[in-house]
Amino acid sequence: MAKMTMVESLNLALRQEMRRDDSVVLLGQDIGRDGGVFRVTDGLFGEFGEERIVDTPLAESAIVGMSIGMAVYGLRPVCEMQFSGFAYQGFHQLENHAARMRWRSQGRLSVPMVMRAPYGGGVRALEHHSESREAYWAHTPGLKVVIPSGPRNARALLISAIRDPDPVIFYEAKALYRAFREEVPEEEECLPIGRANIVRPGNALTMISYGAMLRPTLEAADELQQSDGVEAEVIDLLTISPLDSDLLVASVKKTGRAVIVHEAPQSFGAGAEIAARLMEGAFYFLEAPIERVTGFDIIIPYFSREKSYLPGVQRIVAAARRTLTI
Amino acid sequence: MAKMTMVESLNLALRQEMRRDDSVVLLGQDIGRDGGVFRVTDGLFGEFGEERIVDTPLAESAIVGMSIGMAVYGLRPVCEMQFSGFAYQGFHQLENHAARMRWRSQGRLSVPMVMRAPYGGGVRALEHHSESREAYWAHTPGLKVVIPSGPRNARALLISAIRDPDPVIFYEAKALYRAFREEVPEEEECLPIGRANIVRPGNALTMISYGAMLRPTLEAADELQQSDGVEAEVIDLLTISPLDSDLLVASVKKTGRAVIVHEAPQSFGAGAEIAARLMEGAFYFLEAPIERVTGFDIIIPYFSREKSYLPGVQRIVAAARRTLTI
Amino acid sequence: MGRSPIDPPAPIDHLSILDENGKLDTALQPDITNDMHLKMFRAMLLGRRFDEKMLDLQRQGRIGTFPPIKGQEAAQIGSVALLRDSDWLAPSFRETAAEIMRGRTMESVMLYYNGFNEGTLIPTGQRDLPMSVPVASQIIHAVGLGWAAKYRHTDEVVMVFFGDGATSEGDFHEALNCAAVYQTPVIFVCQNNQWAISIPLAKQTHSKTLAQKALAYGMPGIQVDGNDILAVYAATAEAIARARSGGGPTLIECVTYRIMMHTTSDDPKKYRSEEEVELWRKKEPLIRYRNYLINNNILSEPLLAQLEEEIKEEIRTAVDRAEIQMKNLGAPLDMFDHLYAELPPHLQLQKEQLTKELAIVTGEVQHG
Amino acid sequence: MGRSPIDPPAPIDHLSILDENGKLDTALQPDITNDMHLKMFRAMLLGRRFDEKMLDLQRQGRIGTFPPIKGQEAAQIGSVALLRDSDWLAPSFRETAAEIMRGRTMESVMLYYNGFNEGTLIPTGQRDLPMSVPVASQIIHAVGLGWAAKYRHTDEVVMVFFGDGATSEGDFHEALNCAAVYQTPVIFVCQNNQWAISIPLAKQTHSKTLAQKALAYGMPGIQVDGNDILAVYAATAEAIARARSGGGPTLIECVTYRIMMHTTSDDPKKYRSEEEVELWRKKEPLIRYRNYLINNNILSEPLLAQLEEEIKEEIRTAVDRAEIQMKNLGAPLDMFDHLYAELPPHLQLQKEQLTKELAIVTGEVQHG
Ligand SMILES: Cc1ncc(C[n+]2csc(CCOP(=O)(O)OP(=O)(O)O)c2C)c(N)n1
Ligand SMILES: Cc1ncc(C[n+]2csc(CCOP(=O)(O)OP(=O)(O)O)c2C)c(N)n1
Ligand SMILES: [Mg+2]
Ligand SMILES: [Mg+2]
Repeated sequence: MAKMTMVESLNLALRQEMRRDDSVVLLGQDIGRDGGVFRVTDGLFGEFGEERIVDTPLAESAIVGMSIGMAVYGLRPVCEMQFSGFAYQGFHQLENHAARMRWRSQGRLSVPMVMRAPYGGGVRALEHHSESREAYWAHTPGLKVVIPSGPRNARALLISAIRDPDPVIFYEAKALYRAFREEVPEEEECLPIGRANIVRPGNALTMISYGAMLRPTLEAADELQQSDGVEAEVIDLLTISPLDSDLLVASVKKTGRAVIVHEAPQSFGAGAEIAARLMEGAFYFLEAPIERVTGFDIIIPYFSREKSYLPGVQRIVAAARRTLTI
Repeated sequence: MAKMTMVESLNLALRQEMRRDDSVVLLGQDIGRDGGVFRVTDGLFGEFGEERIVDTPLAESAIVGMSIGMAVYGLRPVCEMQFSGFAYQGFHQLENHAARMRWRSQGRLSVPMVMRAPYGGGVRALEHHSESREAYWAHTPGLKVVIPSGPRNARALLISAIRDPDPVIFYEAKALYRAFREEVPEEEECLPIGRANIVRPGNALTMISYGAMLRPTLEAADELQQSDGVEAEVIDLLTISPLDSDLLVASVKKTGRAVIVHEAPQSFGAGAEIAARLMEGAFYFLEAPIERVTGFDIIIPYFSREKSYLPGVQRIVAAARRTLTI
Repeated sequence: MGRSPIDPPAPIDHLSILDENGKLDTALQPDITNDMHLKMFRAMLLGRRFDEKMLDLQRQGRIGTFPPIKGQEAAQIGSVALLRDSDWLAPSFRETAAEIMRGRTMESVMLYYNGFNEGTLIPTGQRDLPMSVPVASQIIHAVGLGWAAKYRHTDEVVMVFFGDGATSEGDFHEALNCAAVYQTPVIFVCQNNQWAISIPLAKQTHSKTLAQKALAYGMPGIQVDGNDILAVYAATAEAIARARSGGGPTLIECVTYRIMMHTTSDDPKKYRSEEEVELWRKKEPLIRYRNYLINNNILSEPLLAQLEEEIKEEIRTAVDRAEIQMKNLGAPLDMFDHLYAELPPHLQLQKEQLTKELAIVTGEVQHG
Repeated sequence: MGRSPIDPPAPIDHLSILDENGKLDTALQPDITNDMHLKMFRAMLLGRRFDEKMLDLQRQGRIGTFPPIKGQEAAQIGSVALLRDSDWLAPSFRETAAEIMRGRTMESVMLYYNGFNEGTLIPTGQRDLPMSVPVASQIIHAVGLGWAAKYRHTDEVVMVFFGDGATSEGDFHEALNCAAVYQTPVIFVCQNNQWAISIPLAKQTHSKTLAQKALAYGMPGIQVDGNDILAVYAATAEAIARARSGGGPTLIECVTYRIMMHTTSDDPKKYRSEEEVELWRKKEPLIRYRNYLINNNILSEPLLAQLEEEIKEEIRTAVDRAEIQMKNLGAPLDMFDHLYAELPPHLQLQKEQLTKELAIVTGEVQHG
């Protein structure tokens, strides 16, 4: 067991999978000698060489499209988008092909690829470097969307994503890369894709979040306990698509109240689908409107203002209190 | 007043706007001599010439990106994506620039462009020609998303879209192009973007739809009236983003029940946002879970199976009855 | 210092061996066995006759919209002829003849154009991608396949087809650039049929040839008479040999012509002249090749007649089989299959929901 | 018939007028007024000194991450020098010197790199696009601007900057292809600084030059010593003249070098050698130009000293002004402005919501 940052645990997952299986190859911009702009692939070039750690030209559609070809051939490419905000150049490759190859070929060909991409705000990054648009991929049939919330589950989920038979969009919150360390076992550890996780049991209300927003959500839960004496159940989604509806619905049937927290713009975001599922599955148990604490429906502002854009503990607590005082 | 198909009324809107304002130019694939694969621009090449009806190379990113440049310069480009399923090649241009230019330049530059795109199923079209992914654009701050439901409002909304100071995604249901004719006044007519429309008043439940799905929804409302004696209120969204929440919420406060109908995949689709808004705005008036009757979370199958994919009258009626029998 | 031209990149050749008047450049004539000649001719003939049959069926409403290939048989067959089963093919949507020569059944083609997902089923082991509708998008897949073939130290090559219009897409550029950077064994075969629906080549690009676009990538490029199967064969043979031996990718521009409409829902009269089409009809590849084979005693009139008979029969049985097959296909619930390796819970629910609805209201689902 | 090279496209020249040793090709020397010389030199010097100042500020934590331009001053100033106010500029993210010469204030630059949206404010009437971060995406906007300028029958031209890495993006390809098809008045200026973060040119493309990529579009292309302002000026003058007179677009490759890190959060030692950087330091453009001006009695040591003084002062006041400005900026509610011409209802609600929250809990919002 070593204490690792998320950058280190992701690096461990990649290293172990590459040692285990030579069909795993990495491609992306500056992932080689440079080790990636966030150092997630640091040292891998040294161990595996340019044969398997492939620096690419500056072409996102090619990175995704080549990954599709590699995957169809039988490799397990893990491509990196330098920032999720630059993945749209490859949008058509993901929607037209990665998501459809198995279906189009009637199950004979498949695309077991992973697209890793740093997403989200909070690190004073430049423009286009802080967006959170996981809903684009979640609304795309044929893709899976995974978003870890810390070093340990990031490592376990990345391994599962690499072994998954279908294309997985793997969003990594930049704000978590070096935010804290966690014990990460040396021996292999997987987490099932499609399963959410109750990280804090409670009965008063259900708080649902993922990625970088899980921590302010947990802080909010603590504050609610201390100052209001209420026990909030906090659920870490981990997989955005397919959604673990059963777990969410079960929790809300118990608590009758829900707050959903994400940093993506609110409208047509993941929170809308979660709210709709809860409403469909737990309607008769709901005692208050489901609250969505999210980014506003604007572009995340340049970093001097980003903190006011991102959901903070106080906004979450306030929303929770609104649902509780009903 | 002439009876027109939607193809004809869209053509009329383009023709009239181009006559009125020489800053209106059209660009896209095969929109010139060919008149567009659906003939929406038929005859315009003859009247306005290749100076203003611009056939483009086969390059969607360029079509959107050039439109951005033209619009910043002061023109009002209306570009056509031959099918909405091929708009993703220009996704980054829309997200990174069209949606942000005004905001980035602090209001000094703007992109008054319209991106027209045929969408949706039901016309036995080839692969990639029948998708309905309006939620991608609706989740993109800075864009507006408009979807007409018939010849008359299509014409009026397209004129508003062309005159709108901001970029508008204008989705045209292929299934409506020639489905029926409507009286369309020769004299100019506009409809405000951002306003939904009650097309059938009622008190028993609220049915919300848009585009090609409005008609089965209306048929379902009729059947409910005839066979169940129930008066459903049917709302035609017309604009997907920004959503006319007030109208929707007011209706559901009155009826207490809602069914949302669209052909896009259900999860993370427009119906989720509508349901969430209703839940937030009319929670205490809801007497039954909001029903979503939508496309399934798969790729719309090739045309031999598409009818079973698309919401039909019976599925809508069944959903309505579920909400009513509670 | 000063102003001087950079060392000019490798020249771009134009290759023509058997011209429209049957004149032959014997020196350049590739050596092809008679078996191979007949194999290729038969594939071209089958492609032509099947295309004609499809058009009939479409006119009779027995098949949906489809893109005819007439006139492009040489550009398709001459290039795939040398591929091995262990090689890969990434077709666009207009290489039906090539796909059939690679092993795709005519039934599969008919299923596809009748809107059955079964029409893109790729038999296990078959190293072809399903035809690609989004223009140019498949070009990049070929580079990924080629990269993988090289990574596995095989001598497999990948061939990808695309049209003249496709060269305007960003994907064309990114693919060729990456292929050259990684020196992947990919043969980029451009079917330059002069038109992208209603857009003529001159409005598609300002460059005199498409082959010269190879210069942007430091890649060998060649322009061939795409209606001259000997030229197509020779150029492809050269490119394949180079790719197999680690020499990297090649761009081949086959100059041909789309004699028919873009698809059966297109009307070319709106944008091009009959004269132009007539001009190209004279250059069409099938007769040119037939005459060559007859003059060289590889083909005889009786053998030709026999081939026509066989092919007619093959097509007839294929049509029958397809139409029988289709009667038993199209069960709505099948549409949930194959999206994911395992059906996730929300899709199981949706499938059950549809199952119920079908049970209740079969009526409306059928007359869809 | 036969195999023969297609008529070779126009040659791609390399242009160098004033080399790193100060050797001058007098014949090619463009005629430039002394005023213009001093204007350009001042702009280069300001660009250099401001860059150095930004680095200090960044190291002191008074500014966020930014991309230094050191070494690319000639490639930037030599090209924009001839633009008129009525012409358009579409910069990438590393043309700060050029943007300042076009009229962007240093304050605006500092605001931007301190995370203030006000940093991309474009003064009304200023015909510059805000710098573009998504690589290559701005290249297409230039084509649209040029198309519009032509549509309006003006003689305006558009200049767009992008890097060597940008040439690998599909947008580069689509933009140049469309510009050539429509013969729009666009000057494509590639700042080939040899590196795209850690990717050297050789891994970016297999073509010997970037200029030759013009051949793919039937467009004139030229490669110039980008550290030789005379060469950059001469090539741009030629391209601008052609564009103004309806002669269409040109691709100019400026061969220069990124002497500093990609951005202040990058560490070049991970991927390139000191020797390489040293080699290029010797070729850097500022001293080369200074010596030329002094040898030609256009610049004198005292005048140089005076310029340095003025510029130092300008920068100091700009920094002060920016830092004062920033104290009064950053009100959270401003972030709702300018997304749409009119704030739609749902955003009005969200703005009100935030207003309330700010009123209640100013605490947590501030220590953000
Ligand atoms: C990305 C994309 N854009 C637009 C279309 C619509 N479309 C289908 S075929 C075609 C023309 C293709 O021309 P070309 O590449 O020359 O191939 P050809 O049809 O001539 O064989 C177009 C525009 C598409 N299928 N994909
Ligand atoms: C579409 C896109 N992909 C990736 C990035 C991340 N990125 C920023 S700059 C850069 C390298 C750009 O290289 P080049 O075009 O040569 O310009 P330079 O930085 O050398 O000036 C990359 C990969 C981006 N900004 N946009
Ligand atoms: Mg073509
Ligand atoms: Mg560079």
